[in-house]
Amino acid sequence: MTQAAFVVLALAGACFAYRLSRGPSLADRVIGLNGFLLVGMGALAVHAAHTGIGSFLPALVALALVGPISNGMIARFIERLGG
Amino acid sequence: MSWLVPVPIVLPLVGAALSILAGRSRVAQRVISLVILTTVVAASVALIIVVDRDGTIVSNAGGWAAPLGISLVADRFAAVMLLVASAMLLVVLIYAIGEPGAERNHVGFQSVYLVLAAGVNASFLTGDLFNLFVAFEMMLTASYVLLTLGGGREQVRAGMTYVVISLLASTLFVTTLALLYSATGTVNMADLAVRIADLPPGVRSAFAVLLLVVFGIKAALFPLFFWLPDSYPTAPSPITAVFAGLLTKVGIYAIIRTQTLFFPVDSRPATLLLIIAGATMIFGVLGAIAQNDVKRILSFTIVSQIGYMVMGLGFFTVAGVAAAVFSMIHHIVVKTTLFLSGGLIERAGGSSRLTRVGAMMRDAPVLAVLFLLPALSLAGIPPFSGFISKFALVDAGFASREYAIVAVGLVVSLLTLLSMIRIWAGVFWNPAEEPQDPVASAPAATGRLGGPVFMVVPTAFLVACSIAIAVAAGPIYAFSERTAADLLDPRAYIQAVNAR
Amino acid sequence: MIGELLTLIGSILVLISALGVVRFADPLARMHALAKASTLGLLLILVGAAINLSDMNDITSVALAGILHILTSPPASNMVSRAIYLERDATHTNDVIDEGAVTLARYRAGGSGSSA
Amino acid sequence: MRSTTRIVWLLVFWLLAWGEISAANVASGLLLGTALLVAFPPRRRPTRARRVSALGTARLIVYVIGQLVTSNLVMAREILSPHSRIRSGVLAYQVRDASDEVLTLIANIIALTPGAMTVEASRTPAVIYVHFLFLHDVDEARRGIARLERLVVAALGGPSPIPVDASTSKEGST
Amino acid sequence: MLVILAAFAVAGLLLVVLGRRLGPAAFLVAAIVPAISVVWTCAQLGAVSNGEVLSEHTSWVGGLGLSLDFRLDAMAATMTLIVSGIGVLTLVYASRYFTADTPDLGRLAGLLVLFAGAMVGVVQADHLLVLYTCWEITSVTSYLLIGNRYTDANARAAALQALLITGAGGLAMLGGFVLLGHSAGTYRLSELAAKVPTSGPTITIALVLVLLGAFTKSAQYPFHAWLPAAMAAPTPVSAYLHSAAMVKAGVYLVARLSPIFAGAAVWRPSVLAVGIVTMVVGGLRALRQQDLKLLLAFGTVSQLGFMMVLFGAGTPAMTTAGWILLVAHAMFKAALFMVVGILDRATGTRDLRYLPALDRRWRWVEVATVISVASMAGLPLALGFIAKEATYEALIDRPFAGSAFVAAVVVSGSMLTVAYAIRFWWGAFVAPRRRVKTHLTAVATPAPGLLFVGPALCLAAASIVLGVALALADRLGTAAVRSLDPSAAPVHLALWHGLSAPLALSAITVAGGLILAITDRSIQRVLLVGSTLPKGEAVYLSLLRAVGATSRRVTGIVQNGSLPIYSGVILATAAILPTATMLQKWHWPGWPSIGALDDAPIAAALVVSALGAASIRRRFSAALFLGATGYAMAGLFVVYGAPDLALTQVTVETLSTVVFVLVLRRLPDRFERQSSLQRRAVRLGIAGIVGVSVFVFAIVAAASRTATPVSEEMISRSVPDGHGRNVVNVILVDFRGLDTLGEITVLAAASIGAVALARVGHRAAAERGERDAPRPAVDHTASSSHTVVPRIVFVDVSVQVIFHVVLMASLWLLFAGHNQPGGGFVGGLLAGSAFALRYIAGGMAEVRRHARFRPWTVLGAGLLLAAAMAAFPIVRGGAVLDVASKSVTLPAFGTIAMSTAIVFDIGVYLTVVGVVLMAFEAFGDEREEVRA
Amino acid sequence: MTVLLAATAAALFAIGTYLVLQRKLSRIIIGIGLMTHGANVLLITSGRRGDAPIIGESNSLSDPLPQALALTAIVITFAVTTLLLALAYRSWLLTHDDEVEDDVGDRAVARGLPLAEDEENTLTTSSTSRDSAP
Ligand code: NA
Ligand code: NA
Repeated sequence: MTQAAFVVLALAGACFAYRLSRGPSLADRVIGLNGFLLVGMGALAVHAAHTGIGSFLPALVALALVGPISNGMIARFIERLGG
Repeated sequence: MSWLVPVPIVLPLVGAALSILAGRSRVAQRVISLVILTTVVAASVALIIVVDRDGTIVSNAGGWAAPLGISLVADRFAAVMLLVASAMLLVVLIYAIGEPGAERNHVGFQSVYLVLAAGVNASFLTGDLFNLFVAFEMMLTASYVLLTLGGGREQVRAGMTYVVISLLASTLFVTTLALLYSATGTVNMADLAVRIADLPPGVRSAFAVLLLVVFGIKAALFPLFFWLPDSYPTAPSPITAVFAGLLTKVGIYAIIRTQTLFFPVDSRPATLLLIIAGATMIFGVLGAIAQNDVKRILSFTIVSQIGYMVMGLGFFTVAGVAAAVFSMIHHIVVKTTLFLSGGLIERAGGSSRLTRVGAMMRDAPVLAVLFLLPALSLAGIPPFSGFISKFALVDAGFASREYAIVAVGLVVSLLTLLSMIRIWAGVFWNPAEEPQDPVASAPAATGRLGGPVFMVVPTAFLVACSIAIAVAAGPIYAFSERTAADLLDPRAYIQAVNAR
Repeated sequence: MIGELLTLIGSILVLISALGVVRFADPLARMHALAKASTLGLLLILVGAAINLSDMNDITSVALAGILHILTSPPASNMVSRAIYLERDATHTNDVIDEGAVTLARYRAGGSGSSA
Repeated sequence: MRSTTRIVWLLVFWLLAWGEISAANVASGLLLGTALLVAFPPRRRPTRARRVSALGTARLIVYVIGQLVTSNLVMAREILSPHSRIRSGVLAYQVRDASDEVLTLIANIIALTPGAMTVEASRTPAVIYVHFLFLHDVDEARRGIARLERLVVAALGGPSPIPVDASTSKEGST
Repeated sequence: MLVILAAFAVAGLLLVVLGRRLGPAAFLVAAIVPAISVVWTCAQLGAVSNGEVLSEHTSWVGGLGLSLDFRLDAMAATMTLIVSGIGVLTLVYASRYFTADTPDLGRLAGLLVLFAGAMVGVVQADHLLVLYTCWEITSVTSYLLIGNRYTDANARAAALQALLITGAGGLAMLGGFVLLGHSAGTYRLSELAAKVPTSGPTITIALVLVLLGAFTKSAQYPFHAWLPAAMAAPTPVSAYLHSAAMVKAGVYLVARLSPIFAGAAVWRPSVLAVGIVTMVVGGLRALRQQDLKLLLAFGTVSQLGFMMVLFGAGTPAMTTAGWILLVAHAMFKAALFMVVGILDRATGTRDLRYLPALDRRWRWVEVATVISVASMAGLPLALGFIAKEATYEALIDRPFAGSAFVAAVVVSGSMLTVAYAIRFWWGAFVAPRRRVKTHLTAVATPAPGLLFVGPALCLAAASIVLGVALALADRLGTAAVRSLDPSAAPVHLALWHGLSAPLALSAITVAGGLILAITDRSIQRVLLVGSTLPKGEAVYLSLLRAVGATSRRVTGIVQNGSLPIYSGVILATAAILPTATMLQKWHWPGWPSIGALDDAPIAAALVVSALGAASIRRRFSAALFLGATGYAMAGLFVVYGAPDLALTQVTVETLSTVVFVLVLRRLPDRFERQSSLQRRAVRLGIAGIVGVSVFVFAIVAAASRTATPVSEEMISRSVPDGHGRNVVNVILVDFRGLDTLGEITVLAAASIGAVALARVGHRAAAERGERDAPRPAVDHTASSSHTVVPRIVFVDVSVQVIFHVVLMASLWLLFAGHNQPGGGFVGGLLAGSAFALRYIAGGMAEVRRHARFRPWTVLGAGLLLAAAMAAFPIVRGGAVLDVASKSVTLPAFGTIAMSTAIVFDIGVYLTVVGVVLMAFEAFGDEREEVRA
Repeated sequence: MTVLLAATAAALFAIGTYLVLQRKLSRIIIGIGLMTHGANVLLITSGRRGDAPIIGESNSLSDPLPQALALTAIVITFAVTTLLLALAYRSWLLTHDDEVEDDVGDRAVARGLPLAEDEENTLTTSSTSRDSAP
């Protein structure tokens, strides 16, 4: 089942990557990148559960903390730039 | 005495930190830098005496013996480079302080300068290839900052070229480190020396060339040097002086160190080195002749002079490497001096373009002397140190029966003379042809010395140093020979590092 | 087992939202779709992982990540939505109603003090 | 929030991070939390002290989880089905308890649930602008927000008279 | 000898530096040292004439066989006397030649002394390289002397020409010397004869190179052009350098080496050929000159060729003749130059067509002229006559193959000498008087004073005295010739050789010269032959131009100023050279495994996002793609088992995005220009080469691994010795703490640079106010000068809540780092992110309000902490960065391990926080600066 | 090292190279970033693959040394990239572009501007005038 979760997450990642590369607006790319990050967080959690090793959980915590920061910055940026 | 070894690295860093904290007081910053760099010079003197007497000293950072930790290794080569470099850094600092210029007043200047010092010193002392990368980065990052501190248009353009090329070189360095670790499982240099010998011959030779290219960018070898003449001349003179004197030499140092330490005779790229040396000399000096600006001419001659050092290495004989080491010592001092003189010229004439200044013989005879002596030395005119260096190379070349490269070297020295004479004639004899650039700074009042006392005196001191190198050429060359013997037989180095 | 199942369900939710991000036509709609992945999907995965993990420290770490995520991700997605909304071309939206049009107009006119 | 609340909150976080309740962890957490609050004092606003209600909070959480599940189902159907039910629009909603905390909590909870998204908020007047994806019934949508507001205010211990204070209104932009 | 040379050097330098105030008297002061040299040499004459040799040796660079070897034998003594003696006379003459208002006489006098010293060094050197050293010093000083009147473009050009030609010859000579030294095993001139082989290709090449040096220095055809050009120098300089001293250096060298190498196949033919051509060409050109000084210059060229012939033959008799000519030429030529200078000073011209007639007060000048001219022409009673006689006598015996031809040419050349000698005297004194008779334009030209004429008269007198009282020079001459060639017979200088063949030849010579002089105008057409020969100037000029043009063309191509091309060359070199080297000893280790399935999505993500970054034509989106690549890298770190890396990568990537946003928001979003297809093809080509070589290298390098990595030991010692379970962190703060120290230094320096660059415009304003010290953290005035960022309620409040949490998390990562993923870096980056949150909420004003400390302070404190932790153990006598650990057991808390490593890591943490704050300081302000 | 990862590193290098050879500094920065990623792929794969190198969690630990080295390299690249961005920013302030311009001095030489000094001309004139035919 874990393997299936990985595959599903990989597919989701591919979808987000599609949005990231196609855009068309900067906001769309931000959405894609954001989704990409979420898939990463999910994969980290699944990985930890799968191996039983918690070494990567600090990275998960850090991602939860800093991921929104780039979002916020870019949002401020879009606000100035438009689209 | 092993406690002395890390001092030239750590002390400037403590100084840099203090300097950042002392940002509100320029005086305090200057005192910090002067005290720190003077101490480092003293430490370097002590080191070179001890190393020459007792042999290589190893200090393991953190107390972790190689290959676990980072070994700092002071052998003759490192010690002599350290001494010359730290002396230059101190003298140029005095010059920079003596120049009443706005850029050097930036709150960050002193601290970044100390970082540069630490990086240069660490590059010489480290016995670990990855730490060498870090040392390079310290030195380079500081140099990026110093180069662009003024933020002028030319500086920004030059800074782009310089930073981008340096970054490429750094990326290649990391890549090489990755590949080396992949192949050997270590980054300790003494350890690498042992393990590289076990690699297949093709891989070994390839790594030799790869390292040559990586450091060749920093050292400004053909065809990797183009960035240098575009970037160095835009910095303020004391900065260019340090760059010219030290940074390329750190690259050459790394080339000599790695080629002699890592690679057994059969995988050293001797012929390639000689070809590169010839091309570097020729293209460098042709570039110098084609230029019209004091700093640009001097920058191109850096390149051609680097060719001489590579040529010495390319012989892979004691005589050749000794000549290369002697050349490095000579060139660091003389090139620094020339750029300092060039700075004085620019200050007194209001420009460094040959067409905009002229007939300065009358108003600034002191500068004429301060320029002419190192210029003649650079061109290898006896009895100056440049002649000893040139003769040592020629001698080594004939002993190795490499007549072609020697001939190139001799012709290039004549062309070097021509380029120096073009500066001399353009600045001190010819009348100025173009009117002063109205935007550029007007010629500064120079006084009897041709410049502020604290700029002229350090320059004069370096001129005296370069003459002293010629007078004391006997012992210095003997030292270079001992250094070369050490380098070509690295067993002592490896043993010293691995002695737990 | 239950942990793995939750993980899988969460992953599928993430995938569905990813499909939405691909399918939806305008950025705000895509933003809505993303919110799905970022909330329930990820939380289910985290819960599933927490169930599967044995070390207490690891479980608390996962919990922490979840709490922090709930705490930090809404304001960020609000900001992105806000940016999209404020910068989009008001005349070309599919919205049936836009009570914020006035605000929008004022913002565009620089009444908010923005220097954009 | 009061300083003590903040310190406790930071301590909880600290203990979760270390994953172990020990004397050393509690002591260090208290120490560092206090140090942080002293070094970086939060800006004090002249807001009335609230008494957070445990029951209200629980009810709010249950409501949010319910919303989360239902809205996710709606969204999944929309994504997976070939026909689009999207009928989007922006509503402006005047919040009665115009404190920053309430406003923020409402805005953030709306963000958590797919189908609705805060796109702008202003302090004076206390209005939030919400973008709905399935705006088939405007009044129903407004009622949804109002319900949320009530739950939030109950959880935070309101309602309270709105203290109109100069500094806040000056800083509020939109 | 060394003492006297040092005296020359010191006196010269002192005069250059301090002689400014002395005026013309500087020359008299300058004459002291050469006078001492003369006196000293005279004192040695007795011994030297007996064949004794004085020598001195001082070591210089032992390792290179360089030592300061000097010797004084009779030949050296002769030359020293000429150089110093004429030096004294020239300096005395110069003190009258220059008027007091001429600037920089001290420098001129000093340079002359330096030059004289170097010249004495050349003749006394017993070491080839010492000789070379002095030789080059004469070149340089002559450059400065010729160009002394630097306002004159001719002077500058002539100086350069002299320097380049003699410099080039000098370098050839250096090569030749080193080859000789290597063949002989010694650089000692006095030992060379015994040790050097005289045949073989090496020796041939060496000799050719040495001769090149000698020919250029002694102005032999076709290298002679610099000498006439050098007449732009002040006349005293010409009188000295270009008659008596410098130009003799090449002749002297040939004289020294001839007896050793005359047997070598290359030596005699080349020296004789060059000497003969020079003699004739010089003579022909001299006949065509109107400028007296140029006439003398070409005469000198001719005479130097003559001397080359004499010394180059290498037979004892010819050498003897050469020695006499050497002495005679020094005297008459120096005297004649002085005369020209006197005329020039008094009349303002040197052109023999315009010289005015001179009255009786000028008779002493004319006497000196007549005697010197007679000596030059080889008329009886003068020393020059004896030289010529000796030559003819030496040649009549046909000592070597082709000597008859040589004799014929020497006779013709000497006729030319007679002719231009007459032309000189006639043109300077007789013709003007005749013009006066017809045109009545006599001008009363004031006669020169005693010190002005004296030196020329002295030299003329010496020409006669030595010519008549030959015995004076007999012993010295014998000894000198024998010091060159021990097999030489004693020299017997005689005024009268009897009615012999030489006398007849002398008579023919004089007669022929007279005829040439009389038929001057009618044979000009014949003389044009001289000017149709390829000219040295032309060769020199075209060479110089070629060098200039080549340098510009080559540099224009190579150094084209374009960064993409530089990068392309560097990358292509870095890819091709090593790979090609590897291919030379090619050994393919075989393919490794294809790869793990886990990696595939990550690899795909990496490549896709990288491609996106490359293909998108919008700045910010490209940055986003780079960010995506970074996050994918973090994924790779996860599957490879590198949690610290993953953690660092995501935080760094986030902050990078923040910085990108801060900077890119100012730049236009779209890239405009699309480059040509061709350029893109080149780029793709280089990219492909780089990719392929990376691929090959990666596989080959990995397959070459045999040894176990050093990290095994790190793993095993991490817990017991490093006191940490997280090996990576133990490496970073302990095993390889020095790397980390360097790395935070890089961070600090880069952030300082960023602030400096981004805030250039602010500095001027700051300078006025608070001397550009970094602005204080709480700056309430700042917000007024910056645009207020629109506040968003929900962001404000959320940030209020999250801010401390993020800081707390950063502290957790900092302190937990030693045992789990984390550490100072990540902690610092996370703390920095907390301030990024503040920035998002309220811009720079908000960051400044909450940062509490100046970024500089945080940065400095962090760096200081880390550096002090590194330095402190040294003070205690340990190694740098030596970590001290101590376990403390407290009641209720258990055992707590305290380690200085954590203090170091706190330093790292603070530095990183400082760096992030500095980045905001640099890029954070909303207001766009004025264009600087 | 696997073929897949070697190819990934190669691709990152190639794409980075393509970007570095352009004129806009922002593209160059991104190109260098990609190349650094490629170098880090090589670095991380130069050591053994395994579980996180934290003692006590597993028996097959990955090689920690390349990780430490890569970490240092990542942070250094971040620092220098920041500085490069500052350069781009400054360039924009000065020229309203971040294009890397060609070196002025080099272009002047390439265009063949004459040497300013009068050495050559002087030599030409003086040598012809000197040897005047009578
Ligand atoms: Na350099
Ligand atoms: Na000039």
